Amino acid sequence: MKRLNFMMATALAAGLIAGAAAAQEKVRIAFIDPLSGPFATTGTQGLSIYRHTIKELVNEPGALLDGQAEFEMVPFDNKISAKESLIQLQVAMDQGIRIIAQGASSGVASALTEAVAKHNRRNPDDPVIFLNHSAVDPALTNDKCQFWHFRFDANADIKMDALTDDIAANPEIKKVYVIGQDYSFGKAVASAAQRFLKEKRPDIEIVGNELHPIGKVKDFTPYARKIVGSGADAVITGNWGGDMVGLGKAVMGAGFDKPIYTYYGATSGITAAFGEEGDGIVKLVGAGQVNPAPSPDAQAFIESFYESFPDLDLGQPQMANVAPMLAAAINEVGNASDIKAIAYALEGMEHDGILTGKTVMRESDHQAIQTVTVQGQTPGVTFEYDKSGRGMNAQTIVEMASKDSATTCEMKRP
Amino acid sequence: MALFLVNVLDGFVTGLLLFMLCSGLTLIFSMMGVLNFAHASFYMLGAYFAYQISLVTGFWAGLLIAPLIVGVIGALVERYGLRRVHKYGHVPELIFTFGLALLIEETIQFFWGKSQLPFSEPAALDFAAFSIAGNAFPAYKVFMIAVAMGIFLTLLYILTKTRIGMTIQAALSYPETVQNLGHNVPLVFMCVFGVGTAMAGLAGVIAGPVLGVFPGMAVQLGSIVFVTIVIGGLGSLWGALVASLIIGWMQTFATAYNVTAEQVLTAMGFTKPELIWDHPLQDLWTLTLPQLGPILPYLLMIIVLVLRPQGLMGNRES
Amino acid sequence: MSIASKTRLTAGTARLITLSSTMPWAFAMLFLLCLPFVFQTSSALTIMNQMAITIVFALSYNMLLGQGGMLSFGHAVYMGLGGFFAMHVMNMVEDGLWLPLPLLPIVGGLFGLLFAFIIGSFSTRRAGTVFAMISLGVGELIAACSVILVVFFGGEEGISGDRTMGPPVFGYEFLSQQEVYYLTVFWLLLATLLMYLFSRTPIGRIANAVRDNEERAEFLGYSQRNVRWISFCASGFFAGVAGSLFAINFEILTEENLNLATSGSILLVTFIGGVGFFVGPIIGAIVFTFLQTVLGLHTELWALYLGILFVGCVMFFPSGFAGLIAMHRRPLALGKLNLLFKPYLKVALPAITSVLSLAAILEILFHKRHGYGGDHEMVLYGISFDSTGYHALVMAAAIAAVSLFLVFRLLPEIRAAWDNANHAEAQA
Amino acid sequence: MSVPAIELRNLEKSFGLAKIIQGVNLQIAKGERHAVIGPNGAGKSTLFNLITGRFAPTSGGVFLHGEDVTGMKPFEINRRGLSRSFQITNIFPNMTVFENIRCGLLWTMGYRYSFWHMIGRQQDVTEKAEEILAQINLTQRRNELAGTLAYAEQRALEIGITIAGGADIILLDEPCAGMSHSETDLIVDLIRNVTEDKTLLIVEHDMGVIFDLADKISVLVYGEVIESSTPDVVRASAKVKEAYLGASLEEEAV
Repeated sequence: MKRLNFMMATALAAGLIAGAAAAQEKVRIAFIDPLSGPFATTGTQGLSIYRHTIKELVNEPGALLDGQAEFEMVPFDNKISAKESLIQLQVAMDQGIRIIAQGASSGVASALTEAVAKHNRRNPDDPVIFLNHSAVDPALTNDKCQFWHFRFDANADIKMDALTDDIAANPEIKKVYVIGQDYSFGKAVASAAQRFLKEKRPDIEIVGNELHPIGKVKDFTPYARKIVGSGADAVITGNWGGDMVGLGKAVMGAGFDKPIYTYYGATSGITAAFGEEGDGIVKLVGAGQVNPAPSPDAQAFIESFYESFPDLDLGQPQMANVAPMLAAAINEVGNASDIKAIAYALEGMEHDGILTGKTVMRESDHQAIQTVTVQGQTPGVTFEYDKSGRGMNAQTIVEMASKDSATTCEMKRP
Repeated sequence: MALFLVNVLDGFVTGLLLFMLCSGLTLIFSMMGVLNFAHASFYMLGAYFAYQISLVTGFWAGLLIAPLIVGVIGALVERYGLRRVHKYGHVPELIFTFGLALLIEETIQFFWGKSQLPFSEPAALDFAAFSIAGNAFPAYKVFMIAVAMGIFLTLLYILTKTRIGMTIQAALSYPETVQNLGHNVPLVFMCVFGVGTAMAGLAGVIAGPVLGVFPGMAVQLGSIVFVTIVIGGLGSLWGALVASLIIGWMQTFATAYNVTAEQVLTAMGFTKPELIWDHPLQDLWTLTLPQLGPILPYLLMIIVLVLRPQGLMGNRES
Repeated sequence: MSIASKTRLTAGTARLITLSSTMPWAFAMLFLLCLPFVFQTSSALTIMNQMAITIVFALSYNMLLGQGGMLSFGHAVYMGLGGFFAMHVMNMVEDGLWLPLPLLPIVGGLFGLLFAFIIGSFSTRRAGTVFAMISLGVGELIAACSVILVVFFGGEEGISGDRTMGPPVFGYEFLSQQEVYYLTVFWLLLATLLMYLFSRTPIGRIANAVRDNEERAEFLGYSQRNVRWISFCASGFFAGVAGSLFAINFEILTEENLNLATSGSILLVTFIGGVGFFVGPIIGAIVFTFLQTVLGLHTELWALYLGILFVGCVMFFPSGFAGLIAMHRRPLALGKLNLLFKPYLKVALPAITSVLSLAAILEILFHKRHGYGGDHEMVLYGISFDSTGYHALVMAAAIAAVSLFLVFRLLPEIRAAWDNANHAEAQA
Repeated sequence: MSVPAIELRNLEKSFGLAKIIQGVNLQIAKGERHAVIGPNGAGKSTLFNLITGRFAPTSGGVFLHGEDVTGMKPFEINRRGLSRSFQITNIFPNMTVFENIRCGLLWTMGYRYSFWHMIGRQQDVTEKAEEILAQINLTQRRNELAGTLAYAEQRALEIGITIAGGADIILLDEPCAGMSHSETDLIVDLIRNVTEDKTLLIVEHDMGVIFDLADKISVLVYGEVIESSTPDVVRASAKVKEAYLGASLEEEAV
């Protein structure tokens, strides 16, 4: 309990310092993601990208309130648990933090967005804003959308739109096998794949559409057998983590040598695990790109990231937009404490993303519209993943992807 | 038909791999009465050690050395951990091994981090041994079968043809006689635990390249191993073999064939509701056999335990 | 059911409600009522609520392990199912069902009871390994179902609700964390009292008898299976209460409320606290929640420390923290507790130093290996240093060596003092 | 003659190929003190286990007061008024002496699976338990853990638990095993005391105890009753002498 006292004291002290409006105001952002447990790599990588972006694009150039203020990331370990996330949210709010960032797991994101909505409804004078940097379940900006949630990553539908562009352009693909984890995101990927393929290439036959239990499959060989047996020309999967590695290795091990389209088939040890076998086969759809760097500025930005964090990868380019866009919103409002005004400022904001090209935070559903790329695993790229001698190289680039896509969001504004 | 054959082979590999774990676990349980919850953790240790060794010396040295190290660690755990807890009874022993499993997982993360490690099969075996209707069967899996069969035959030989084997067999059937063997019982226990864990370690080494080396690999396999020996019958080596193969095939075939509840229900004369996504029974209609695959062993275990608590081939109740 | 014992208590002979038996309860109540005045932040309240829920859950678990001798690897099932049903009822309240929020735990408890009744009908036939394995199987089964049966369990996102939609109770709508805290504390006290009283009923005592010697109990007219089954149902009820409290506090339930990790951690909680004592799980829950949430804020290695603590506990003090405290009852009764103060104080400093420095070694090693790339600066115990060199490591190792040496030097003295304090005649 | 308290009809029990009990017929009248003697391995404990439901017989029947209880579970048989003690001390080691006795009382005093009574507040149970404690001379040890008692005290407690429930048929399996002479005398007095007006079936090796206590004696050899009569008859029986001595000699030869 002593620790709690201490926390209260620090929170109080922080409040006092903020009140005194020192020359170097710290605007703190709570980073609530897994920093221990099986998904710690994801969280650590995300935190590093934030820290790098803040240093390079906001604090050092003095881009926040004319250099009067600085961003600071405060990490909170949610152990990828909804319950822990809610506790950490409370802790963060007690420390006076009103800007929350999270991204790993749509399940946690959905718990957080609900909790934030509830808090803001119960405390309308003291709202909290939730910046979602990588949870891509479409529901978050459709049925579950709410004013205080902003998504900076392209959602699963947008990514599938770009992914199917790539497939549509390849006349050799006649049969596609869709496989994913049995939960909301996997289902979203599967239904989007069906929808877009039907629309773009009605001649393509979906020879398999399958969901497997999440995190429970020890050996993907039987699935791989089915995929090979179906005669598919391409595989689409939303799998991540161990399920991605297991599926990829099994499919390639069963002799499959055609494209495997993935959402999360790179970095965090996955590229290294696939190794040479995955070159030319594993594709990844994602926002922005690192190879080739889209601009000299981006090149320098990525280089300095790898200098600072040689053991990590810049795996989520869209995360580099969060801090600059937030800074722009705060600059527009003129202070960092009027959260409601900041949220309004973020709505519809246009931004020149360092790795994602022209980026717009769509007003209707708070979904960022940006460049989405389909990348292929390639040996000898400039910025490699997992120090494995290979990385992802952009092949199909779609600017302002799905900018006119429909949304079911009925945003209620305070 | 071709796919069926491939699945038979794949299921066989899975089953044999499971058996390598189960045989050690059964041996330990039969002799010492300890259900080693941490058994899969020793499997994980085997894979991690082999990876680390393979970085220096290549795969083959790892295959030999890693199980030895795991065995020694196992023996030490028995000597300085289990033996200490033994006097408090079986439940604390079980709890001790449960804690050990947690500790091993955390320790591995401490040293090797949380990501998947790039541990792959040796280049010498990295080719397709044969292929059935376009489905490649990797040479490495042939090797896995060979190793597992080798282990099984060795075990069979030792148990049926050697003196120490006879003693162990006697102990399997009549645990109370262990005390009267006239051997140094604590030493026998230590060796059995060491050998059992070394076998788990070996299973880890050969499974690592196929199933992946990551901190969750023990948890993923842990409970299924218990389920297997419980189904087979605690203390029965043959039961462990039979149950391992049953589970190997059951899981492979459950994933291989897309039988859906919709097919079954339609065949039974029900009609699928139009608006399935809002229907209260949507889950029932959308259920598929591959979805159920991973829970089938647990279902089987509960059924076996309710109908035949001593397991399929067990002859004593715990 | 347990309500019955409560009414009996109040209606029963008043003279047996003595001052000494009600004092601890009154004190606990007063203490819990005052806590929010000390810890006012909502995160502190959330953590205290979390502790309260874990206490109820751990006590219900100990009805099985400590009092009934049943080792369960799937107790989260009953808490989780109770919670899920409570959450669904909470959502029905939002749609117009009349049920004041404070009564919700009864709903969850009844569903926990129902499932314990069904599953217990076959799992309690045997104790020991068979029971443990069935509990594991059922646990895995239900956890797996939770991802498949999306309508009920909400898939990976779980289901959520809003506690404030029910009819206000005395004007309270449970908007603030503080109001929720008092609701939780009310149920904590009630559930704890009921579980305590349960251990004093004929069935509670016979559960102990069955745990000690199931065969003998059979020859006294008791069916061991029925005794276990009833304990199991009661335990399921209180687990369901804990689940409902969880639903009220966090307004969300997910697969993690049901899975094996949760079942495993409650075993850990109960064992660390001490299974042989009624207060054991309470101590365990407080220590565990504290370590998990607070230690978790400061180090990534919290789970490793917890694992070490657990294994150490099983090996060296299997009766848990409560057992360590209870060991001092005899010296206290002999009036020789004071003999222990000095040696304890003497060893405290080196012992704490050695624990901290050993932890420091682990932290530095971990930081060297896995620290954010390029981030060589490390802050430990308020000291900031560069973790790349070996200075810090050597220093921590040296401190650890010296303090450990001191601890081992002092051990004989402690042992002597202990023997002395435990023997009535030794002083003479 | 009235219905016998215990009746065994052609009782048989085999373990695998070994026939341990081969067709035992026995009638024990109400209020009788009946002893079973026989050489080691004659099947005395097995017979007890068959009567009390610990094992199910291979064939034949067990009747209590004329009611067929064959194949019933121990607790069901206990509820019909039969209680037993064990050769190897079988108590609740982690509970106090007082609680041990109380456990023996609860079922028959009607508390059964009750969770609506506070046990400490049930005067009738407490008084009865104290009474039995006094009877077995363990009042002094009342609050000690049963597991910490001396051997003889544990044996006394075992008997205390057995008789606590007020069963009218008591089976005692070698109550005096491993006791000194003075301790044995105390136990025999105790047994005589507590089984007043009850049916007693006892297995014992100490012949002094047997002839002191029993109204009738049955001799069990290799799973068969070769004689069942009054002590005097048994003492004089040549058949018993032969079988008993023969068996003893064989035993020694092994």
